[in-house]
Amino acid sequence: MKKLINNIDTLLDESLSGFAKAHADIIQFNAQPHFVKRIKPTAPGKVALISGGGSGHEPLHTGFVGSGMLDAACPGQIFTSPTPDQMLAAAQAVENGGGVLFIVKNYAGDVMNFEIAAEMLDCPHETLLVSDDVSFPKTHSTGRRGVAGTLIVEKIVGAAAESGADLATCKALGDRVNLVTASMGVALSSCTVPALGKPTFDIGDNEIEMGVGIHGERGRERRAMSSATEIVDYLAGSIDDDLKPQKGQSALLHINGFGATPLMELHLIYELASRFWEKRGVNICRSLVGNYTTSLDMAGCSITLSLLDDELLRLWDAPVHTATLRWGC
Amino acid sequence: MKKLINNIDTLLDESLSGFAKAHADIIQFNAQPHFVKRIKPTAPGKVALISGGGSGHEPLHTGFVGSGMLDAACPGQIFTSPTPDQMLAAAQAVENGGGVLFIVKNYAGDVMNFEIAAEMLDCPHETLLVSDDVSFPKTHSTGRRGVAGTLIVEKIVGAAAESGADLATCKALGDRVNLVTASMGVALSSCTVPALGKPTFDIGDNEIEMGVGIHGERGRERRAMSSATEIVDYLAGSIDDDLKPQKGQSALLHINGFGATPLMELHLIYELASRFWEKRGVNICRSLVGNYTTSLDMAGCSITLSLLDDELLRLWDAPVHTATLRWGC
Amino acid sequence: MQFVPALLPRLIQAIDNVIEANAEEVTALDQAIGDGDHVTNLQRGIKALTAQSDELAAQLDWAATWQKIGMTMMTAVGGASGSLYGTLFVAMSKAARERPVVSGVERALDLQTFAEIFSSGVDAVKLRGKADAGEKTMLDVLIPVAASLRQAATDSVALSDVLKNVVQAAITGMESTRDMVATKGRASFLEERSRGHIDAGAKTSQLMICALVGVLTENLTTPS
Amino acid sequence: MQFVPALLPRLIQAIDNVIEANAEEVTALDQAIGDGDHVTNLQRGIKALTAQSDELAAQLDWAATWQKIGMTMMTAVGGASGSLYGTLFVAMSKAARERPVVSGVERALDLQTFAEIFSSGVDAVKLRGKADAGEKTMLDVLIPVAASLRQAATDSVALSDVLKNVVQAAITGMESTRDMVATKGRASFLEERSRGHIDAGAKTSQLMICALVGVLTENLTTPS
Ligand SMILES: Nc1ncnc2c1ncn2[C@@H]1O[C@H](COP(=O)(O)OP(=O)(O)O)[C@@H](O)[C@H]1O
Ligand SMILES: Nc1ncnc2c1ncn2[C@@H]1O[C@H](COP(=O)(O)OP(=O)(O)O)[C@@H](O)[C@H]1O
Ligand SMILES: [Mg+2]
Ligand SMILES: [Mg+2]
Ligand SMILES: [Mg+2]
Ligand SMILES: [Mg+2]
Repeated sequence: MKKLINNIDTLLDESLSGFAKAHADIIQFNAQPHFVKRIKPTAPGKVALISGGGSGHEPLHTGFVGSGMLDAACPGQIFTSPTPDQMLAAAQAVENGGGVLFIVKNYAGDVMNFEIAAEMLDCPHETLLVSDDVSFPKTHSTGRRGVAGTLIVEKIVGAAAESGADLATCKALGDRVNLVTASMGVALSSCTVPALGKPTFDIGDNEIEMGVGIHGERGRERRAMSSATEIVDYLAGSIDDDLKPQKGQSALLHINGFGATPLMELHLIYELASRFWEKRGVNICRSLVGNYTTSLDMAGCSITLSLLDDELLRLWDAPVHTATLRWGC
Repeated sequence: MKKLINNIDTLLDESLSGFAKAHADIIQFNAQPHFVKRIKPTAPGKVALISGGGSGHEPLHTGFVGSGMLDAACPGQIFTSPTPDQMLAAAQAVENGGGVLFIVKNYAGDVMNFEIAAEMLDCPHETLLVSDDVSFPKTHSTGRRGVAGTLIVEKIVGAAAESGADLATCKALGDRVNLVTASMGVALSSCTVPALGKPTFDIGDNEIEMGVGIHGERGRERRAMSSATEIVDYLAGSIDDDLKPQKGQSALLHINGFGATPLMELHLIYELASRFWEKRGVNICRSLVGNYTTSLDMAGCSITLSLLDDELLRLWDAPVHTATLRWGC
Repeated sequence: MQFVPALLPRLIQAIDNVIEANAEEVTALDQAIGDGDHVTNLQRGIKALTAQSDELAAQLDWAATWQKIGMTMMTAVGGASGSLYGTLFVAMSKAARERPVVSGVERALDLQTFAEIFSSGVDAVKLRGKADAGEKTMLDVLIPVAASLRQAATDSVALSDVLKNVVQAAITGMESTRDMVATKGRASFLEERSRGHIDAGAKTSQLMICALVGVLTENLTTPS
Repeated sequence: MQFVPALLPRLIQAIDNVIEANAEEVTALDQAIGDGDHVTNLQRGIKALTAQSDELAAQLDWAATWQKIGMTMMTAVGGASGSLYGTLFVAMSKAARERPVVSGVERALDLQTFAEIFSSGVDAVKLRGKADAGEKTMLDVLIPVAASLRQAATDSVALSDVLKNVVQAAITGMESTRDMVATKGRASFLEERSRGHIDAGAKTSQLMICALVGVLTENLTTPS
């Protein structure tokens, strides 16, 4: 394993501190406990949106802190949920009279740590669970995982919160977006967690892992490597089965790289996935292609389809100014 | 080699067509010959900025086509310079009475192909050679290579052209930015060109290639793997020796990932590099961290420092709306 | 029984040693069916506890001690195991506060009180994790250990035998996870593929419990 | 001499074969000190030429033929070699246009005219590449081949010997690049490390020239 780091123990702090310096115009990093919050004061009564999760998925979530999206993000250790004290400190720093909405990817560690924080919070609060990964049935014993669709929830709810929606509205809106958003990923290689120094899983030269999770947790099944078209048919097919989009339905298509996949390949996947849905009469009218919800240096990608009605499209299009997503300002 | 592709021959077209679909609001893709141009008509008399180069460096250059930056980009085959017919067709499509400025990374193939196009062009034109890679002395037999600094030249000249600067002014401005911009990269792994199916170079588990080029051409020297601080000292030291920034000088610091390096590491490198120059009294007042000038799936990064005076800062900050860089609108 | 807070530095040291000694093996388990960070997570907690071990040894009562341990685990460990160990100790603290725990200089605990308090902690873990025995988690160790403590308390077994039973319950519970299909935690995504591997969290629970018992047993035979 | 455009399909086929047969070896050369795409680049050009070979065989004169070949190479190959081969043929076309080239049905070229035209092409390559002999490029083959053609034309050697000399010049030139330090093209960035490898572009120039000579020699002995 070769990594551009000094040592395992300082990696996260040095990186977060670099992130904070590079984006000092929008965000601020609190080192003890770790959280990133936006700088510009929000309107009084605005619902405070706080997300978080293990590190190693950058730019998620820190890259989405800023006006029109998150108020704060709590980065945990690499692939390890953040802790309740981070969430409480972040809430204290950004709560502004409108209550707190925690946006949590459905993973046991994240859910439990945010739950503890919520129990300790003494202001109005709600928790929004994102569970967009269709690799598993809805009936899976722990529910579905929250993956690349999370940023869509964060963007849309962020826009609503910015324009004055109250806590209950934000929570309901987030649940609605989660329901119309479905994702599934494929890994061509494993990631390597720096502290471990070797790949999380072994995978043959001619194998891929279908339905992989964003920590390199193995997914639905191991398959033989195949063409991009076959891979897209598998992933998009699973998503389509789940969302069952109507003809004429408008949608956002998000191709997410896991970290080591060239943009050229991601655009190729976008091409194939948009053909897949165009053939089925879906109107792909918004796109997002790039590395947004990564798994360190894993090769592979996920496909996310999000069925957006006019209201949701308007919220997606609303101005956003974060380290990673920026438009309309 | 595992890649998300159908086959080598259709890879580039499928990818460009996906890129075009994903960004249909800003750009348009011409398939025969290959070029990408912006959609919105420009002001009559605006200088047309055209860049191009081998594919495999995405988002460079196609991702920088749009208002405030390039008018067109000509993607070649993977790691292979585009051909004069592409440049001529692009020029014909976007020339609007202000002449054409070719922005070319200093690599033999690119230089010669753009030169042929320039000879055939029958409107006023200039060629801007970018040569920011300080891995080699200025006296190198082919001059220095053009690497990650290219986008800075494109952004700044793009802003000037948008605001009405004429051809000679754009050319002079670009030369000026090129002179105050210096880059150097390090590879931790080789890239794998799809058509070849195996890594371009072998590199040991404990080795790095200092001064690597963006096609995986080996660079200044092979060294033993070392800490991020030592690597930054080496790269930033070479850049600093070249630019010799004054105390108090303001600068843009750009950390560019080659494709397979997690953002977490890039931010860590940003932290170390900004400390390096802060210690020397340089005022790092603009930042850009991410995968912008990639080498397919190579692991590693480059550091670019660009010394920007008030005029250049203003042009850097001017609105830009491309697939990759967007602000102010 | 000499189970007093003064023992804490030795207990923490023992846990540190046993996790260190088994780090590679446990990491391999978490890599096989999880994400491989379990040892690193725990070690962050153990390091934080070690830094506080003198303070902990001087705590006024068990409730405060457990509260401090719980908060330390909760803030230092992260991940699933951090929230669960945090929950375990915070709940034990709560249970202790609700009970007439022996106070004073020695603050020794009688077995029955401890068994009840520990069981309350394990119940809180079940609630937090929405999990029970048989789901291939640390609960497959914690639940039988709590049961064996309660059993011993009612049967008034000799303390040395209690400790032996606890070790046996922990090891059996840990071993039992091997053939289970995980239905909670990260390993649940592997479904049938999770079978055949011991759960990392069960393994470390067992290791830590056995290490604690080791210190207590030593203390029993050669009281400090 | 039967060097007429009608031969072009066979010449193109011969080039295709020789590049295909040596693809792996040449790719390894370009990977060693370049970026590994040289064969793929050339093959795109050869494929485009093949698609046009009937058309080419029917061209009206050499100037038009070379112009077409040049433009095809220039638009299909890309990279350094595409611009250079494009330049070579476009310049040969230009030189042909400036000369009273034999026209008519046969449009056969005499050796001296061809030697002069080819030399003009090579000069254009030197200009385009800002390069000369000794820089470890295709010019280390093209320059000696041009010289050997010019020499033969003045000495009026037998055509079969001319062809042998050309082959010798090409091979010697190609071999000479092995010990050079590259000062042009991508390999120049390797500086001293470029020594010890044959230049890929020199190798393919040699291979293609030898393949052309092969067809011509065959044609000499068994005229079509
Ligand atoms: N819902 C749950 N209930 C009980 N224990 C759980 C639950 N989820 C996970 N665990 C335990 O936590 C262990 C994993 O801990 P750790 O690796 O530190 O966290 P993470 O899974 O977040 O990476 C598992 O091996 C399992 O024993
Ligand atoms: N300036 C130059 N003059 C002459 N030949 C050159 C020059 N630069 C490169 N070459 C030749 O081109 C070859 C490389 O061609 P190719 O691999 O197709 O292009 P690229 O170098 O752009 O990848 C080199 O091996 C060398 O023979
Ligand atoms: Mg984890
Ligand atoms: Mg090339
Ligand atoms: Mg784990
Ligand atoms: Mg090449």
